[in-house]
Amino acid sequence: MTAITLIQAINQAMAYALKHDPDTLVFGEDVGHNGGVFRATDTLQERFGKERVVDTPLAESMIAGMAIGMASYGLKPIAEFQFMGFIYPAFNQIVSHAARLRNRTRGRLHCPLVFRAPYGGGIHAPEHHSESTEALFAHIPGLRVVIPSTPARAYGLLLAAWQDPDPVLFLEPKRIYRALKQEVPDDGKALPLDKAFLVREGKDLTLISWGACMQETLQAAQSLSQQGVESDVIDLASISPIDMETILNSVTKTGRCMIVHEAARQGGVGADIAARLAEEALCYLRAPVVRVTGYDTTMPYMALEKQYMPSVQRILKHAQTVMEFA
Amino acid sequence: MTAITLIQAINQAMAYALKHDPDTLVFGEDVGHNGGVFRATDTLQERFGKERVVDTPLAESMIAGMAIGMASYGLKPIAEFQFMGFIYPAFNQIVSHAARLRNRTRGRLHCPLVFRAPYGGGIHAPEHHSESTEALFAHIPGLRVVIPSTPARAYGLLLAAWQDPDPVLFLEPKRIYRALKQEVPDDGKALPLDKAFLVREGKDLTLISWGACMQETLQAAQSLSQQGVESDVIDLASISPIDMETILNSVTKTGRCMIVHEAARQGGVGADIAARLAEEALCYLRAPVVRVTGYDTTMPYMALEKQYMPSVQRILKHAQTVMEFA
Amino acid sequence: MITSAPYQFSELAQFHVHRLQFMNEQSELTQALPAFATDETLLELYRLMCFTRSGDEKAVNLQRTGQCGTYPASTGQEAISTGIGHAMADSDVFCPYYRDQGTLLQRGVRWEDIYTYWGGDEAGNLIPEAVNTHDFPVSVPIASQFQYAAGIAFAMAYRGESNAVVATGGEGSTSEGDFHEALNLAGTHQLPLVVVINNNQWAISVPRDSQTSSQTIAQKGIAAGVDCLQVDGNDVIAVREAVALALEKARSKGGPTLIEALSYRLCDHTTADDFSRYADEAHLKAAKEHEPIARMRRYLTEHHQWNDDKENALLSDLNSHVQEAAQTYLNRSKPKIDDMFNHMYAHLPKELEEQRELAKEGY
Amino acid sequence: MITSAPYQFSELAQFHVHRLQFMNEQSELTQALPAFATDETLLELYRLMCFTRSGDEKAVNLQRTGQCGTYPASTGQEAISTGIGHAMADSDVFCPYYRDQGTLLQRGVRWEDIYTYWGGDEAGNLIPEAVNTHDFPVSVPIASQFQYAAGIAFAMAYRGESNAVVATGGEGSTSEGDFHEALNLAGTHQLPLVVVINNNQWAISVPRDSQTSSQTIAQKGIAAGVDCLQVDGNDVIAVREAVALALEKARSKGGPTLIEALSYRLCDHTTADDFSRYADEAHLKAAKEHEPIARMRRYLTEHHQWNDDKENALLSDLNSHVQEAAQTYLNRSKPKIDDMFNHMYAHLPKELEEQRELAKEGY
Ligand SMILES: Cc1ncc(C[n+]2csc(CCOP(=O)(O)OP(=O)(O)O)c2C)c(N)n1
Ligand SMILES: Cc1ncc(C[n+]2csc(CCOP(=O)(O)OP(=O)(O)O)c2C)c(N)n1
Ligand SMILES: [Mg+2]
Ligand SMILES: [Mg+2]
Repeated sequence: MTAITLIQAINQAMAYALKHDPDTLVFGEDVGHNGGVFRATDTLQERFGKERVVDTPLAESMIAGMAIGMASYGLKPIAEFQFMGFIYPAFNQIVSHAARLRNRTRGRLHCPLVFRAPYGGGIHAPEHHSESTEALFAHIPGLRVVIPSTPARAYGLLLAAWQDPDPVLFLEPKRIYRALKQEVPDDGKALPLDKAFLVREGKDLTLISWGACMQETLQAAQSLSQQGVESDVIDLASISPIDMETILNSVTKTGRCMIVHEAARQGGVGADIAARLAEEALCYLRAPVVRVTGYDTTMPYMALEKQYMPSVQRILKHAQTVMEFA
Repeated sequence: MTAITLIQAINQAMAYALKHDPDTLVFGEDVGHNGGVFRATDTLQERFGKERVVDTPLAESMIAGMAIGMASYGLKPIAEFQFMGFIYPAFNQIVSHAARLRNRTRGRLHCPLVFRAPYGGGIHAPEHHSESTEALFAHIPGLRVVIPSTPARAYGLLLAAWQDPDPVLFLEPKRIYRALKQEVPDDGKALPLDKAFLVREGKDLTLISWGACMQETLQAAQSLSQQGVESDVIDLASISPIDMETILNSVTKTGRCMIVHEAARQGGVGADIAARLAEEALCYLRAPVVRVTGYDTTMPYMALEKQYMPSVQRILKHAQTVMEFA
Repeated sequence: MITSAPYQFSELAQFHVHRLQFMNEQSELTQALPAFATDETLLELYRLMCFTRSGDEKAVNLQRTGQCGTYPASTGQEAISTGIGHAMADSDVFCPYYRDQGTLLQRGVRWEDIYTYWGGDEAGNLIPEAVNTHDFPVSVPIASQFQYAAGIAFAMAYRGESNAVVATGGEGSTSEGDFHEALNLAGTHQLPLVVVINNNQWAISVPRDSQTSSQTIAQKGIAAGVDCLQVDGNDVIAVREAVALALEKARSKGGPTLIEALSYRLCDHTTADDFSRYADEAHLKAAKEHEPIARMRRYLTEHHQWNDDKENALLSDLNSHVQEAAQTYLNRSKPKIDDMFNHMYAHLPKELEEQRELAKEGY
Repeated sequence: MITSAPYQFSELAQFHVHRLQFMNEQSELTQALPAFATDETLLELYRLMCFTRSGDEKAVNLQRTGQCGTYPASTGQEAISTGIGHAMADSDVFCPYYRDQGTLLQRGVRWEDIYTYWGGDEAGNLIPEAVNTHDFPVSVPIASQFQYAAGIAFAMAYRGESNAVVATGGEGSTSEGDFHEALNLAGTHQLPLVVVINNNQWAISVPRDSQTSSQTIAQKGIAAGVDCLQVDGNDVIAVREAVALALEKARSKGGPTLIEALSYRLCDHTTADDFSRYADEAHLKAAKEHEPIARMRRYLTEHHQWNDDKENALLSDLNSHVQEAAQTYLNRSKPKIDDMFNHMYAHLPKELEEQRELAKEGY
């Protein structure tokens, strides 16, 4: 088996879905012949036909509504938003309908759909192409939000999202689309949707992150280890609901916790985790819960994006504060 | 001077703005002859003319964009969204343009505008008419979010929003539109925009809330006082930016903090406050930071809305846990 | 017009917007009736319109007496929803807005369901007797329904089915982008979608002329390359036939249609509104003379021996039906705190299970 | 068509969509030139189109050598942006999309500003030499610009000014709701707004026919009751004149206009795109023969003694200008971490001040 990238794993998962379920359709802007602007849907139209892999007109609210209608009627739509920065025109459809249809009809209608969107900075893209606003969706009950950080998790979580009977927003860390390779068997096996992954174990510190920031977080953990600080590293993966059990298990052990994400700090998902710790693990906390995040500014254009995103150095600087706290 | 309600204070502030500044316009759906579905703009069209108080076509994205264009050109638009539940079609304009124009142009263009919207439950309204999603906007850098809780604060904060050179989302707690009366001199005096209000003082507990929930919070504080527990009660008012100074001053004194809001807990503004406390006041915390909030479900239709919103009893039940924690 | 400049402009395209009517405001036939319009059917349409009005009246009454929430009646516009419902097949899917009671009643929605919904309980959307379980509940966010309606139509086309979707909205909804995006998708993929716009000439207090400067609402289809038509929305026969034609076309892969049904709102926007604040008295008076129920009654009286006795019998029958529905609604057990949680997800996340338990304990 | 049913339909409205052209693809005049088209002006328009192409080429080159970010060239469509810019007065306001370099250059935006912007620095939007400081920067979220453009037009009308707003977009942008909402506002309030759609027949890889089934893009104005016209978008004279006519009409309270400028994209969508993956070779070849610069060059050669020497002199002049701009851009100091914070608010909140200090300290 050859090792594949995260985006290839996403492609593989969609191909699996298309192959095994005639009710599955993939659509969005440029996903057809062009295979998506990042090639996530590369060759899918060729292999599964124009009826099943469809270029839509340029309208995100329409793409979302289209998916909702299809899902309610029994299809399994996988819809792509070209960039997370362009999901906002669809906000109303996602928040007012996708997330609410099951509850609104007391279970009569539902929305088994997947909304995919590449998100995050670091690829030198123009304005609005580097957003990380997962927190906006994590505040919407009825919606699941999932972010993979490795090829294997991308494959398994996308299949899980596809199998799930409820709407899932699947955000893809485009900065690492091609950064890592893994062997990912095309076995159709889904990973659980509402579980975090403990990807490194240590007794001194809990580091929580997701998506592309897992790279810097893991590097920081390694550096810390060289300094004698051993970290639990958690890939949150399921941004909503949050797997607090895994987090609490770790933090009640380590007593120290840092959360790393690219989104702005205020209102970011890190706030939720920290707040839960302040409520449910206060007595275990031996140091302030520190969030290393994007600043509370607009994501800057590419010339400053590196300064905006949490770097290994920034994580380590904060880690020092956390570890020295007594 | 006769005492006026919160909605009358809002009307008075807009009339003041219209009277003193020919560049000020008020517009939205039904704000003209009808005076708004809640009568916030009552008589304004009559008094200031059809050119300045304008009924728009039914399109929220357009209303927002209209305001942005006007503001960039030197006018002072005050735009109404009929209900917060219908603000989502405008999300893209607000997030991608209003909040970003100043930074995008390094100060060349800016957006001195006010977006008003009634928010919150408790008036027995249909679906989508009772939302409290202020947290979505508090996560957007470049935007100010303000919520008044009394007639005087509604008047002073709306004028402040109007005078501010940046975009302000002004959310109106419609449940208490007519619940309280105060004498509010029409003196054009603005309150500071990024300050919380300490509205009751006590040494044992800090209660933080905003909007309509201030009612239940104050009632709970009174009950607690009868039980010998004296509370600092903070009306946050400025949802973004958050006045952490006022909060930290209180919590470092009391060591116990509860946050009360109507929005869902996950991703709510309470998470931010608790997270900041976990980072900046950990050593002062003598009990878990507890959030009494809406559940992480869709805001239910009116038959269940009372059960969804934080009641005095719920606050008191949680307060007991917080106070008994040792 | 920009083409009044002194240059040669070549003509690229031409569009015509037409109107369909069978019975005018004097209850005279303006052309031969379509085949469906047998005596029996006309009586049935009349009954359905009256049923709609009875149920609306009861709802308003329930609201006024504190037994129901805000309610949007459809007084004066019963021909539109009645005509739509009558034209639809069970296998078609309906995506309503909030002023479609006349259609809902033909889709298996009972008055007690309608009251339950507007009474503030999601259970009103369960519709145990639905003729098609894929029918959507009312869409409250204006114009959003057109998008998922197009999605359903896409699904039908994908599956090669020969049914269609009907979605409705008010003329105000045509100002929202969602309306145009959905029509454009339907046009591009020639989807089996019929959009019917209830042009009641008001969007709450905003008159039609402040909503748009287009000469007709129908012509908005031209932007999307979608076939369009205006019908006399107070002529239930015209509405019924236009929707039937559009559905037939849609089912036979002829693509989408936009229908403007021109009528007039003869009631408050909802029970939370006060029409008298902004009503145009002259218009309102004129409009009352065009309203669909009186028009049909006059016709039936003149041509089908309808009379006061029959009328009274019908109304009292409808009325008792509606009373019974109201009673059933009032007797329903109220939703419980569990209901808030139980349908949020197919598999309730552990986090929410815990919250549900706490909520039941009063936390 | 629904009107093919065997009923009488009355006609309510009729619409005609026209096209304007002065010079065809063989560089022949199809009608007498408008008054503005003096020898001098034609040469100036030619120069501006060539300047646009030179600067675009340099930008692509900078990107390919890692010195600039993703860049959207306008190759083949220079007549559109050039014509727009030439028709506008300084007092008009421009709300561009990202393929309007030919207009920007006439609005006081320098190539170095354009490079700075696409190089990833917001300072590129400062435009120190702007002819109108109210001009907007590029709108990246498709179609959103039409809304604030209508807002500016509203402000102008409110103030009784006699200027107008020009907003642009691609044909793909007409599928977004924002486009329709803005046109509808402009129609309803008869705002001084001119919308020009650059129909280059592709939205990235999506061909025009998969975007919409409307016969023309121009006809989308009919939905909003907005006057509309198609122009030959490879004929800079037609673009210039149509925009001028629309602006004149707008300034004299004649309301908004929608102009479709029909052209063809002869380059990758942006430097991040690969046209060859989806290009239609036959179309592309045909389109190349219609392109605006060659067309004008042929005309100037035949009628105005244009020749290779003049051409070479012009290109080398433009080229050195562009090189200089590139150098100025490359020499600019890079933005600093402060810049991220300094323009978020007029008065930086205390919270953000603290963050800025921490950021500078590496936290
Ligand atoms: C997106 C959105 N904006 C605003 C509202 C509030 N609202 C409810 S009905 C209405 C007017 C609708 O008018 P129209 O579409 O003509 O339908 P009608 O009620 O006249 O049948 C408005 C503004 C809403 N429900 N949804
Ligand atoms: C709201 C939004 N959705 C998607 C995109 C990504 N995108 C950038 S350009 C483009 C195609 C635009 O095509 P068109 O409007 O025809 O303009 P052209 O680029 O052809 O000039 C797309 C989909 C975006 N910028 N904004
Ligand atoms: Mg209406
Ligand atoms: Mg294009």
